Amino acid sequence: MPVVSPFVTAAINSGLSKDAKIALYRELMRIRRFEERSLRAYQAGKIGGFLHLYIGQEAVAVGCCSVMGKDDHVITAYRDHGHAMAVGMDTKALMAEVFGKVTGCSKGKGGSMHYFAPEKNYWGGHGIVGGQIPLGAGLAFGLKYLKRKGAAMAFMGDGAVNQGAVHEAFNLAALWNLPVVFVIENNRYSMGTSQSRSSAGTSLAQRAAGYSMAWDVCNGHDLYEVREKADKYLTIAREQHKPAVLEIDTYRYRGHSVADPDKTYRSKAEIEEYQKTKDPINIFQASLLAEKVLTQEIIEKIDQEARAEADLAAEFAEASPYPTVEDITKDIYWEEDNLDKKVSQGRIIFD
Amino acid sequence: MPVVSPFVTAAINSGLSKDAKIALYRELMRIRRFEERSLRAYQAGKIGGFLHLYIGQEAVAVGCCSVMGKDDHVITAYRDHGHAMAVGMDTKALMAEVFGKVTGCSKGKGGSMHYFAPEKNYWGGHGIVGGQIPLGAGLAFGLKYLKRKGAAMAFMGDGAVNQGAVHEAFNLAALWNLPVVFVIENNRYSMGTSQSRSSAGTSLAQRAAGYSMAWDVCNGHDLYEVREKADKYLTIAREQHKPAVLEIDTYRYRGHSVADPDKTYRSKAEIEEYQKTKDPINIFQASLLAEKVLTQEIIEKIDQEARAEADLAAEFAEASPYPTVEDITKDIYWEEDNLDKKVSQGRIIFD
Amino acid sequence: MPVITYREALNQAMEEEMRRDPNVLLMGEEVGQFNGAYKVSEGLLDKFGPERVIDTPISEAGFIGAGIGASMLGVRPIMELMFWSFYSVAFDQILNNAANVRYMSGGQINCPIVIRGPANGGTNVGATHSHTPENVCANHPGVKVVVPCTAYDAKGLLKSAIRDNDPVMFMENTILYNDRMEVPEEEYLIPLGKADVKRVGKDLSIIAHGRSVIHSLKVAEILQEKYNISAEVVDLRSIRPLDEETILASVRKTHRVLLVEENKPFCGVDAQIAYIIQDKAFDDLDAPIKRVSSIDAPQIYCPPLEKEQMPNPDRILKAALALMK
Amino acid sequence: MPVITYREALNQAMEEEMRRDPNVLLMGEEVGQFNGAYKVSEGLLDKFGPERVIDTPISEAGFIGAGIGASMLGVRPIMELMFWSFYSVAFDQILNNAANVRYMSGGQINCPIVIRGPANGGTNVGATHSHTPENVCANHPGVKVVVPCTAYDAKGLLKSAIRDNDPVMFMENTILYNDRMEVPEEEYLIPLGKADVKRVGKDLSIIAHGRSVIHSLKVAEILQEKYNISAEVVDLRSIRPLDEETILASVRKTHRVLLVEENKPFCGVDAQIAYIIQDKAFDDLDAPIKRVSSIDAPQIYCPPLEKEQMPNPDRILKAALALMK
Ligand SMILES: Cc1ncc(C[n+]2csc(CCOP(=O)(O)OP(=O)(O)O)c2C)c(N)n1
Ligand SMILES: Cc1ncc(C[n+]2csc(CCOP(=O)(O)OP(=O)(O)O)c2C)c(N)n1
Ligand SMILES: [Mg+2]
Ligand SMILES: [Mg+2]
Repeated sequence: MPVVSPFVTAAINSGLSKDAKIALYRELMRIRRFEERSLRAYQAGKIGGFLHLYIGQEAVAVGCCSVMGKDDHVITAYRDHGHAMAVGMDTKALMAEVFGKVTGCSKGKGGSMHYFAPEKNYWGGHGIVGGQIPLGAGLAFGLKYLKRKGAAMAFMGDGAVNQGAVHEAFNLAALWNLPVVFVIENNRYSMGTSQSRSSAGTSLAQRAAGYSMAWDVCNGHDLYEVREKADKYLTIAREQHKPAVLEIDTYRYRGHSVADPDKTYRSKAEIEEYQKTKDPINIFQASLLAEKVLTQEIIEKIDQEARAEADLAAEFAEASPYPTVEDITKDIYWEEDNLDKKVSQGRIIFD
Repeated sequence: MPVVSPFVTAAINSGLSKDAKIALYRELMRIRRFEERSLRAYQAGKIGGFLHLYIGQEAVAVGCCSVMGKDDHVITAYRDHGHAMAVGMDTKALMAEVFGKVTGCSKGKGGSMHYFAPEKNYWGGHGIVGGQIPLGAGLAFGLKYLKRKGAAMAFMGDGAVNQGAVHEAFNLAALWNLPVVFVIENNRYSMGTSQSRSSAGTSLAQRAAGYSMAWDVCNGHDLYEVREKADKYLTIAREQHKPAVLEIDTYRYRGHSVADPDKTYRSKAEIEEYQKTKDPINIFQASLLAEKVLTQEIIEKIDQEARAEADLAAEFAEASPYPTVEDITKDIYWEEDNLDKKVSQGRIIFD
Repeated sequence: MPVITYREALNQAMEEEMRRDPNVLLMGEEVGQFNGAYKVSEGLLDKFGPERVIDTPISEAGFIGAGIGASMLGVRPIMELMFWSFYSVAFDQILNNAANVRYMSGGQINCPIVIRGPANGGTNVGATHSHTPENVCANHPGVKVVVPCTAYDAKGLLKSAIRDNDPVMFMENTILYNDRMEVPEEEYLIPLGKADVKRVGKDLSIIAHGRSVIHSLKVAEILQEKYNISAEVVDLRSIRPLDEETILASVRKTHRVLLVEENKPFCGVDAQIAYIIQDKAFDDLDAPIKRVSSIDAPQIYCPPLEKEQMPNPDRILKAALALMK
Repeated sequence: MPVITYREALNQAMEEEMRRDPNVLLMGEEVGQFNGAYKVSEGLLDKFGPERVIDTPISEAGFIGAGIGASMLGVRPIMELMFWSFYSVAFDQILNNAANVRYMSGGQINCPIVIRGPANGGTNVGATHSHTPENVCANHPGVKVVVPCTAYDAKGLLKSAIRDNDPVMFMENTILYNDRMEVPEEEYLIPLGKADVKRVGKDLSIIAHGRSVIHSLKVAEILQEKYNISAEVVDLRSIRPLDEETILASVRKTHRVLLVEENKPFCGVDAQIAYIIQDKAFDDLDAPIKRVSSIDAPQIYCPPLEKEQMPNPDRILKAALALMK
């Protein structure tokens, strides 16, 4: 592959200013450093449950979310930190969430898998594989019903395509012409299962053909290409109310979650090969250096800032209080949280 | 279409003796008369719940089941009378079942939707749309695991392909090379919903392509063609352990179930057109007449016998007793029905 | 006052709410062109058009999930399950996504969806089509569960459910669809969580929900006429929220309790009611709380036996008399 | 006697049964090459090969349905759910097909399948991954439900479950996987439906299942040492079938009952147990039956609060002391 991606000249990329390109680079770095920092916090016992790191996949979320308009919406699975940052959520609230603190983006109730920011059109963070995909179709349906502009992107992993709910949502989206782009982040494994051991067929995206839905495959290590493809299908979704399935090839360097010993299903050499030749940050950095957009100085500065931001987020999280025992039974029902507007009667929380 | 189907010369058909052809014709007639008789019983208040008649679709079950070997297995949905007869179940037990009698094939516990005859490799009769399809894949899996010969046929309607469980079973069958033929009986409607209002894509069967699974479409009004196609894919399944999806075009003359007023979604003219030009019994009869296999006399005799058999079944059903209140809690657990072999303790039925 | 059926009451509730609020829509299998498998949505397609009365493929997980997703944006979907039994294929969407999304987001999202349809046995449709999942749903904090048994209640409760900002599981009964009664023409709402004492009595509390209330009322008549026993019949109407006060007030008056429901007994709603009563009115009980539920087997097809399997006046009467001994 | 973990006990049970009967297989996500998400199946792929230890796609409805279909033919599949929570996407296959097929066929078919995996909270995995569906499953006649809390019980019960000709829902606990105890080398079986009095006492019956038993045993120690209260701890082990006799014998001895379970309270298993006790031992009760369950909210992520949400020694002790006042 040439140092500078052929997609640099695509319309969506050719208009990017130097600053805009640097900003994209900064997003990639911020995510990587945030993930590394949260891994250290996990190792220090600050985080419970699962932690599914996004390291290696950054160009997917950054690429896709960078072409979102203000009316576009996102929903994803449990590997959701990258998307949350890419839509602009505050890292302090993100780190506080995995620490289980009340200052977290879900008040410490959701954890790593359940980041939400509806005011940023970010609808989570969902733990049941494939379960978010009908919701994503529903966001698109809602936009159309409410005659609002915009489209939805619904992200899932390569393993998720084998869930029935995904197939039902594909059919609905195609049948009803919903403005939704289903994005398959194909990092080659669902936990320890490679695509060939989980999924029949020649590619995952081409299952869309069964519903006469557009589909495409994309190199997810190249931020420019991700932007071009995501923009193409988002634009079609927005303007023509036509859904699509976009499969983006990517890779995760870390285990499925931090608890995954990561020894049974792939070789170290495979991981190293990806890191050496396909790292999305390295590739974009090399391109921006060749394009004379980045300098070593800027690279260094961005890295420092990204690390500092992640550290600051961890300090904020650390210093924040936990929710209280009373908080356990809040945020269940809208009505109980809005007692001034409550009309129901009777008891709703039991013991 | 010529009077004699071009498929008459297919290997599976060319070897048919006169008697064998007459026997096939008899099967078609027996199903039609049984269904008509059960409709009358329903109208007379003898039958509760649903009654999904198979009238118009007879060539599908008869064609497919006539090419089964003794090691092949069948499972289907709630519109299951035709298949039950085609695998050789006794019409007395079938009619008794819809009457809710203890002499029914499921002891009056299953009703019209739940005919079973495991000794005939007939695994039901299932009420949840699409829910039987993973079971069908499992029958095929079981055959392979047990190193038994044979293959499974799993029938569903055109509406069922939009259930997630169907898609999951398709992927498993293709991924694991299971000996199963998924048969879509496309009678153009799922209740009142036409295929174009329920299913995106150019055909239902071609969704199989997404799993690199073989697929085909077949004229279900032509018994010879059904036999040829079913045999082809069953043979491949048996011999090569390769699954397929076979979509068979057919039509139901009656409402979805007897309770369906059948007024909102299709015209009388459409039904009449099918009856006039595509009735599977008429078509096969005409062919056999042209082939000089049938005579008016034989036709008349078969019809009389089929009517008599259906009447006899109804008389048998009428005369049979209901199960008792004590029977309600039998047949739930194997262990409770085999007390001599029971090892569990404690209470298992509550009040 | 006009006399209308339970079916018409539901239909009116939907029509009125759809007129009131353009964000309300109806979605489900056969709700539009077919006018509803049980005709509950009859005429709504004509009145509101295919954008608001939406026929779906047989994809309960897909379309209910889509309804939940749309509700997060502010749409207020009424989702018809042709049978509540089919929640089995949409369980995850309903009881993970709808029930939990508010909580997992720290209260940022709400999900104003109504999932409605019939949940009952008694029509000989067998084991897979006869579920009464009010217990299973109400086990999940995050949802509300309503089970009306009269046209009046059905209308007032459905209207409240549609206006509710939380997910409401609304369980109807095909056998009641044709039941007729007077229902006012003027608009009214019945709040969720308010039980209804459908018959006042002093010797025995029969606490029930759904069609079991109708049976219980018949039995109460017989008890009065034949045995001079005055039974109070409490209709829960809403399972979650639950009107504990009305339940306990009745128990404190009568000191004897018979719980009646159509569910299978193990962990049915009435197990929970029994726990609550013995917990909060222990000293008021003169005898153990008794239950009549469906006989504990998958739903049988056989028409005369299905009647026996379910709570029916005979079985309820017998239990009541045994309890009064 | 060798000391082994709960995890090893399960592993041994599967290995022994797979050796005994070639029709037994193990199927699930990551059970083979990955050695199990929780390593319960460690080594089995090596021992039995990929034909009998089968990795599946993430298609719970599909592969559990396939297991049920195969079981109808005489295969005896052990199906691993990575979390029992994922039954939400296979609900129909489990609780319609497996639970009902024997009944609907008039007893012609049986379904010797075991569905097993962890069903617990306490590991901060949030609302969608922390279900304890023993109540929901046991509501459905046709299935059996087992919840072991020690290595000894886990092994003996799993072996029985695998030999059982009915569908058995077998619910484990990730937090117990590392718990160690002595387990005999010789083969043994524990019948389903037999509770175990894990501590004999006379003043109070604590009836529990799953990890709540472990907490209850700790509390019983404290009650004895600090408060001179002698608590009996009954471990149900099996929810359906249920050992009513052992429950009732304990109640008749102590006259006071505390029920502990990890489920959400509304229609939890303990609601049913409470009903049964007050029904059959009404006059033996000196006080209302009390319960400790999880605090009634979707499972919270926040690690310290999740501890509080669930039954824990503090909450159980408090409830026990209140009950003894
Ligand atoms: C229905 C369901 N089954 C299983 C799981 C457990 N699980 C969580 S993530 C995962 C793998 C998913 O892989 P993929 O879709 O490729 O996404 P990735 O983790 O690679 O981003 C599995 C099996 C789950 N959360 N939900
Ligand atoms: C999961 C589920 N949803 C809905 C139904 C109700 N239902 C029964 S049959 C049917 C139509 C099925 O149509 P199709 O698959 O084309 O089969 P056909 O009736 O035409 O033979 C519907 C919606 C059901 N039984 N199960
Ligand atoms: Mg993956
Ligand atoms: Mg059809």
